[in-house]
Amino acid sequence: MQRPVIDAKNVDLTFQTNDGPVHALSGVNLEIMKGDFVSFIGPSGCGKTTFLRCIAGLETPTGGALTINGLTPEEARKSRAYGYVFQAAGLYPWRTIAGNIKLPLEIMKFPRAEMTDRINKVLQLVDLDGFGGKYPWQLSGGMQQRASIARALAFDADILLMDEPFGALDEIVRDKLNEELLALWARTQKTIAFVTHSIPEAVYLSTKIVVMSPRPGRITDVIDSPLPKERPLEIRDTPEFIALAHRVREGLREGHAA
Amino acid sequence: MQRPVIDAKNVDLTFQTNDGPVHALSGVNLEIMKGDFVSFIGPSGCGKTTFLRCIAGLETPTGGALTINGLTPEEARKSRAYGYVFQAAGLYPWRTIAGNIKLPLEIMKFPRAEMTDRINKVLQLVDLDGFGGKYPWQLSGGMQQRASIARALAFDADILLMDEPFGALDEIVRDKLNEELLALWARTQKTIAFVTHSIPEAVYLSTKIVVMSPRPGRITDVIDSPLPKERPLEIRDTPEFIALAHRVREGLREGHAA
Amino acid sequence: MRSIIPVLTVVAALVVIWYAAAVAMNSQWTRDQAARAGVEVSFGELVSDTMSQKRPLLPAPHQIVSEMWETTVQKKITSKRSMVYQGMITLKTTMLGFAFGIIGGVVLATIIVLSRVGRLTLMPWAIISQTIPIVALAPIIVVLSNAVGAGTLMVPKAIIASYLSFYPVLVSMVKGLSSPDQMQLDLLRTYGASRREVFWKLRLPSSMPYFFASLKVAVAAAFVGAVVAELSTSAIAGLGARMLIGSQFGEPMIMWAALFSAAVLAAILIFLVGSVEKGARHFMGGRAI
Amino acid sequence: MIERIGWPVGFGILVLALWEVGVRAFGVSPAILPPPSAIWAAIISSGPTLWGDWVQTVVKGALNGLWMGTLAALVLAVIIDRFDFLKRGLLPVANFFAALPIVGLAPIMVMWFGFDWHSKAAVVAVMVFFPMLVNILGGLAAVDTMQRDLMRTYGASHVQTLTKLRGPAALPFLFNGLKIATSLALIGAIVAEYFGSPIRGMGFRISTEMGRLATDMVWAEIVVSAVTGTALYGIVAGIERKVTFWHPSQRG
Amino acid sequence: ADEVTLQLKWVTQAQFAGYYVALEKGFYEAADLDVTIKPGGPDVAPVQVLLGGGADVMVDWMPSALAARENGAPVVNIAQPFKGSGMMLTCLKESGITGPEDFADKTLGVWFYGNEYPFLSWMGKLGMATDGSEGGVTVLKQGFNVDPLLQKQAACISTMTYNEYWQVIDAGISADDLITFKYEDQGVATLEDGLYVLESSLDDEAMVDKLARFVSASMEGWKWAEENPEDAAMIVLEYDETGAQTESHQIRMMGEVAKLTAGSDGALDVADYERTVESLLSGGSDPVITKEPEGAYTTLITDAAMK
Ligand SMILES: Nc1ncnc2c1ncn2[C@@H]1O[C@H](COP(=O)(O)OP(=O)(O)OP(=O)(O)O)[C@@H](O)[C@H]1O
Ligand SMILES: Nc1ncnc2c1ncn2[C@@H]1O[C@H](COP(=O)(O)OP(=O)(O)OP(=O)(O)O)[C@@H](O)[C@H]1O
Ligand SMILES: Cc1ncc(C[n+]2csc(CCO)c2C)c(N)n1
Ligand SMILES: [Mg+2]
Ligand SMILES: [Mg+2]
Repeated sequence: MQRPVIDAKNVDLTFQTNDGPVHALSGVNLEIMKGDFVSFIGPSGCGKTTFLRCIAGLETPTGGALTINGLTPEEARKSRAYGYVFQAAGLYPWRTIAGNIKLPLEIMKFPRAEMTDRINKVLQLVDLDGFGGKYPWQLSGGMQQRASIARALAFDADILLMDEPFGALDEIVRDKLNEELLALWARTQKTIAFVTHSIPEAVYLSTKIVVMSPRPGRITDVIDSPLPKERPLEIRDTPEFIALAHRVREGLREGHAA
Repeated sequence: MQRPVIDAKNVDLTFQTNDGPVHALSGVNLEIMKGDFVSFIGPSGCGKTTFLRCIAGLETPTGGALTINGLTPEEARKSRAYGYVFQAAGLYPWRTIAGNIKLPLEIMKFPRAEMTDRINKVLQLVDLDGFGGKYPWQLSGGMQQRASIARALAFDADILLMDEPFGALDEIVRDKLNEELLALWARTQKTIAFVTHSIPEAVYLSTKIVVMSPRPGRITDVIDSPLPKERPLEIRDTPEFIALAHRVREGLREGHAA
Repeated sequence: MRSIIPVLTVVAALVVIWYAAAVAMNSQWTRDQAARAGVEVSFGELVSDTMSQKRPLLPAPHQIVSEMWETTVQKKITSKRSMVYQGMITLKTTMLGFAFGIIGGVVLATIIVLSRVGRLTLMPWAIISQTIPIVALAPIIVVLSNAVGAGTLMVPKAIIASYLSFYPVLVSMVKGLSSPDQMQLDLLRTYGASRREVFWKLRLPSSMPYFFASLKVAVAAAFVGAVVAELSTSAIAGLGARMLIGSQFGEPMIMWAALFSAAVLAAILIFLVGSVEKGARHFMGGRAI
Repeated sequence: MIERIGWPVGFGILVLALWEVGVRAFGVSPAILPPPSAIWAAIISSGPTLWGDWVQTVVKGALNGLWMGTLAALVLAVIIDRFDFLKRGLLPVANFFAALPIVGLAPIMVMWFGFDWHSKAAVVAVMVFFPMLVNILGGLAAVDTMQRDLMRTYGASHVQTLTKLRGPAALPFLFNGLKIATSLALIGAIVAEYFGSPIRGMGFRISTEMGRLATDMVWAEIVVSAVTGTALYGIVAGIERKVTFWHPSQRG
Repeated sequence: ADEVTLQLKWVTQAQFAGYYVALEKGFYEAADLDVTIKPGGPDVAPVQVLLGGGADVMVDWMPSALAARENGAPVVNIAQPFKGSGMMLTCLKESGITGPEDFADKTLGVWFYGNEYPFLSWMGKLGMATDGSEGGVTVLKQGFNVDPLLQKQAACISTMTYNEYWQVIDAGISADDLITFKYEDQGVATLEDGLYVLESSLDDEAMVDKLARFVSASMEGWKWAEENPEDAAMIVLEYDETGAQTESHQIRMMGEVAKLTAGSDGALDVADYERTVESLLSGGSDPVITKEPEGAYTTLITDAAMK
């Protein structure tokens, strides 16, 4: 059998704050395989962001074991395993779009010629060719978000971590980006961990949906999606989709009541 | 036949900007009857906010006629016809919840005794009794949003204008507030104009859904909802609901493509 | 608390550097003196002499400390020789200038925010006002206050102090009074609120965090203004005057001690104003903003 | 644009007119307050003197001090920022020194560095050092966690984070500090001349001309100082607009 | 009692002992005067204070008073308690200076603010340029202390016999290591601390009477101070608001000042006045005053004061 790319065993994370300890994660067990598209959904404060940060080695669990391809998260980070996309696009306003995408390439010391290649490739990938010379504030929110995805894709990380990347966008733009993200994932076969607040989004995108619940932050349900890999937008009006969404909603509501 | 509360006839609004004129609204015709719950939906920049601001007399149309109960929007505003709820709760952090609700009452010079009465009444209405003495940041996002609705209700305006009031909340909290808003509307029989980005929200809440499209901002579809007035949350899994949502989505997609 | 050890380390390092510098900088004089007297000095004598000169280029820290000790703890605070007494005089000037500065800054900011013409006219001049060297204006302010009969030196000194302290208040208050966003302003418009109500109920309360944040800068500026005023206009009393007299009468220790007392006083002032700011924040709804 | 120039200039002219008329109407002695016309006459007739003073005070004293103080603050800020221990230890100490009324150092600096422009530059350097340090450190800390975490996910080194993220992000703060520093520099250079100077310089002129009651000349120097200060401010603001064009405050 | 405000030229020190003594010992009170003494400072031009109405009488040096007069400030000398001049140039012997001719190419510290005029006229007489050119002297505007000499930034600095000279000595440089040039000896002495009022004060008879009483009481103070230098110094110390002055220094200053006031009964010696004017008029290329002043002094007050 295949080894999981991300392997969390009984992960705990407790923050020490002035008001006492906050149990952001408690007993989290999860295996994510290569090529999985995993969505995390749950009420605010249930630890979705925290778990993603643990995977990326930005936060260190206080208990349990977390390995990425058998490495520690820090080691994986140093070996450029991650592309991280944050909720806000977080582009640097003093760099053009191309300059923003170039940033990780500079840091990772790619050869100059390759940089231009890669930038053009990912700009095309996210449908932004021609916008490389613009500054972030000259683009709409949706375009900025695509640029930030391009930035995360530019250096070909194996694992894409996305923390509510489309939270700030309107539904139509979101639908479009969802479609494109699926296509991209199909093409590149990356492993994606994706945080969202939207049930349809989670159901539409994922091969695996992780429902979380707060106080303490934990996983309450892991749903493997029966939907086919090929997903036109219309799939959202099918009974399978609606049933799946219903199950997620119920799981969420329980978490909220708790 | 009944006279419309809000009556827009061929309303135009053009902003003069440095980059030339922006046609935020163009030839908008709409009649809203007393007790209607009207949702506005459409891609970013299609003029939803602008139209709401015109109704409230915060913006003056550059063409066409807009009357509120036969008055101009300015006159209607002076006669306290509007309760306006913004996307962010926008509570004043230096006032308690009760103090925030008192604000419009102070400005409208209600008698002191009546103020306390009204504050208690609306706090109860939005299920926040006991929280009057708290400061905004001591409340969760959902509670803050309810407080801001209470503030808009306190002086008993006939027309409630709500501009993406739940945009910043997570889905579960949003569901809950949607339910409560419907109940409130049923109880008070106010006329409500409601801007949203969420198709399910628009379909779930409204008696009338207005689909808009940008460049120039205009109305592309007005859908009268066949759903009954009584709407449990589960209604969202019914075929009528899904069909309606589908129609709205199609309308939206056209607007986006344009 | 976390920073106690690093601070102590840094202070200790500074003291060591200071001593070394004192030896290096003061030794020239010692050697010159020896040459004038035609004697040789050993290294030990050199070092001990550089630590105890009457007019050192750079006094050793313990010399300053002992001078400060003598003039604060060992003198009655009612004595003119007490640094505490002189400090109180400077403090009074500072507080008066601070008060003038706050009033001036707030009033000007209000005009600037409420009127477009006010903003266009006054703001550039407020910036220009800060490029005028206050020392050049000091005698004019003294003479003019004399001429209008506000003869006590306290008033012109306070005016000089306020000239420096009004500016940070002005800048922050302009920011603060214009900090309400369109949405907050529109909310009040939907209530049909008047401009006056918008000012009292929205602009003024929104500006408070900015106001309190500016106070620390303003009080420091007022203090500098007070010292400069004392240094240049009167030489009668206060820490600034003491620095001048120390310098003029070849008593650099007095000057150094006055300088350090001034720093201590400034630190206290900033701490106090910081506490006021904290208290005010609490009163305004605590954690907000 | 016309309004943005017209109103302040109009206001200035109004004040000057009132001043001229007031001084004449009340018969104020020119030894106390000269009329603007006399100040203008002094500016016209003393061009070479004013120029010499300007070079001495602004070019040699203020500008030299300004770049030295700024550079020192920049270097120290980057060092302090690297070592958390230093940051925690040095910052409170720096704040204490920042509270010192630096002008009090002027006589000491004259004693150390001589009466020519070196001592003036030293006073200026010390005066601008602390506001610059505080601003730069504030700027370096101003990046949000998300941006910093982004760099961490790239496995970026400290230097890379500094040059690619925190440096650019600190620029608006740096310029803010520079705006304060330019006016401090002028004032510092002028004040320091009161404590010993060669026989030229704006501070020298102001104090000696005041002594011989040539107040028109004093005001001429004040005008030069204000114009210089405003121009420096304008230059800094202009460079800021060019360099931090991306900052929301510059996009208007 | 009639009110009189006196503006000093500099900070409270024994240089002004006579006035403080008259105040402390009740000489003013006895003359039915209520006197306020305002100390000066680096930024205070006494003439300006007078013009602004902040004082009735000022202590000033004649060169700056005459210069102010030529600049349109109508000040008049009404009394001259200082007969002699205490100004001198103090040089380090090690700089190689033995006489005025050695000043060439040296740096000399000079007080400005009205005190530079006698120096400039001296250099004019010596034919030395003061603009720093070859063969001339480099002038340094001396601050408030004697550091330039101690730090060897200047070969010579301006000192007063009663003040700065002793600071140099106190700093540890022995008199043998110094060489001094008194302005008196160089024939460029000008009249120092005199009492001046605005012309308009003299038009008012009551004012004239008041001033006469003031001058007479002040001179009484000066004579007392000359006889009791130690007590006078203690009185000065009493009035020093900064509390930074030292006893020994003030006593010594009083002793030196007494030598300068000794020859004066308050009345201006017209010969001294003319010598001062001549010296100022002859100030080389840039004379301090350009024409013979008129009405710059009056003996009206001292005549009345001495009955
Ligand atoms: N650095 C920190 N220090 C202390 N507590 C923290 C910290 N980061 C997060 N927390 C707490 O940990 C819990 C989980 O936070 P997390 O941000 O992971 O939630 P989330 O599921 O991402 O919520 P949201 O949907 O609002 O983004 C919360 O209670 C939060 O307050
Ligand atoms: N004050 C203004 N000046 C110039 N243009 C404006 C102004 N306000 C709005 N616009 C423009 O008018 C158009 C409609 O804006 P509006 O805010 O009404 O859109 P919206 O439908 O509310 O969008 P969103 O969903 O993003 O809130 C946009 O193109 C916007 O840029
Ligand atoms: C700028 C300036 N520098 C020095 C003096 C010095 N001064 C004036 S009177 C006097 C007498 C003896 O101390 C002295 C030293 C001054 N007045 N103004
Ligand atoms: Mg999160
Ligand atoms: Mg909108």
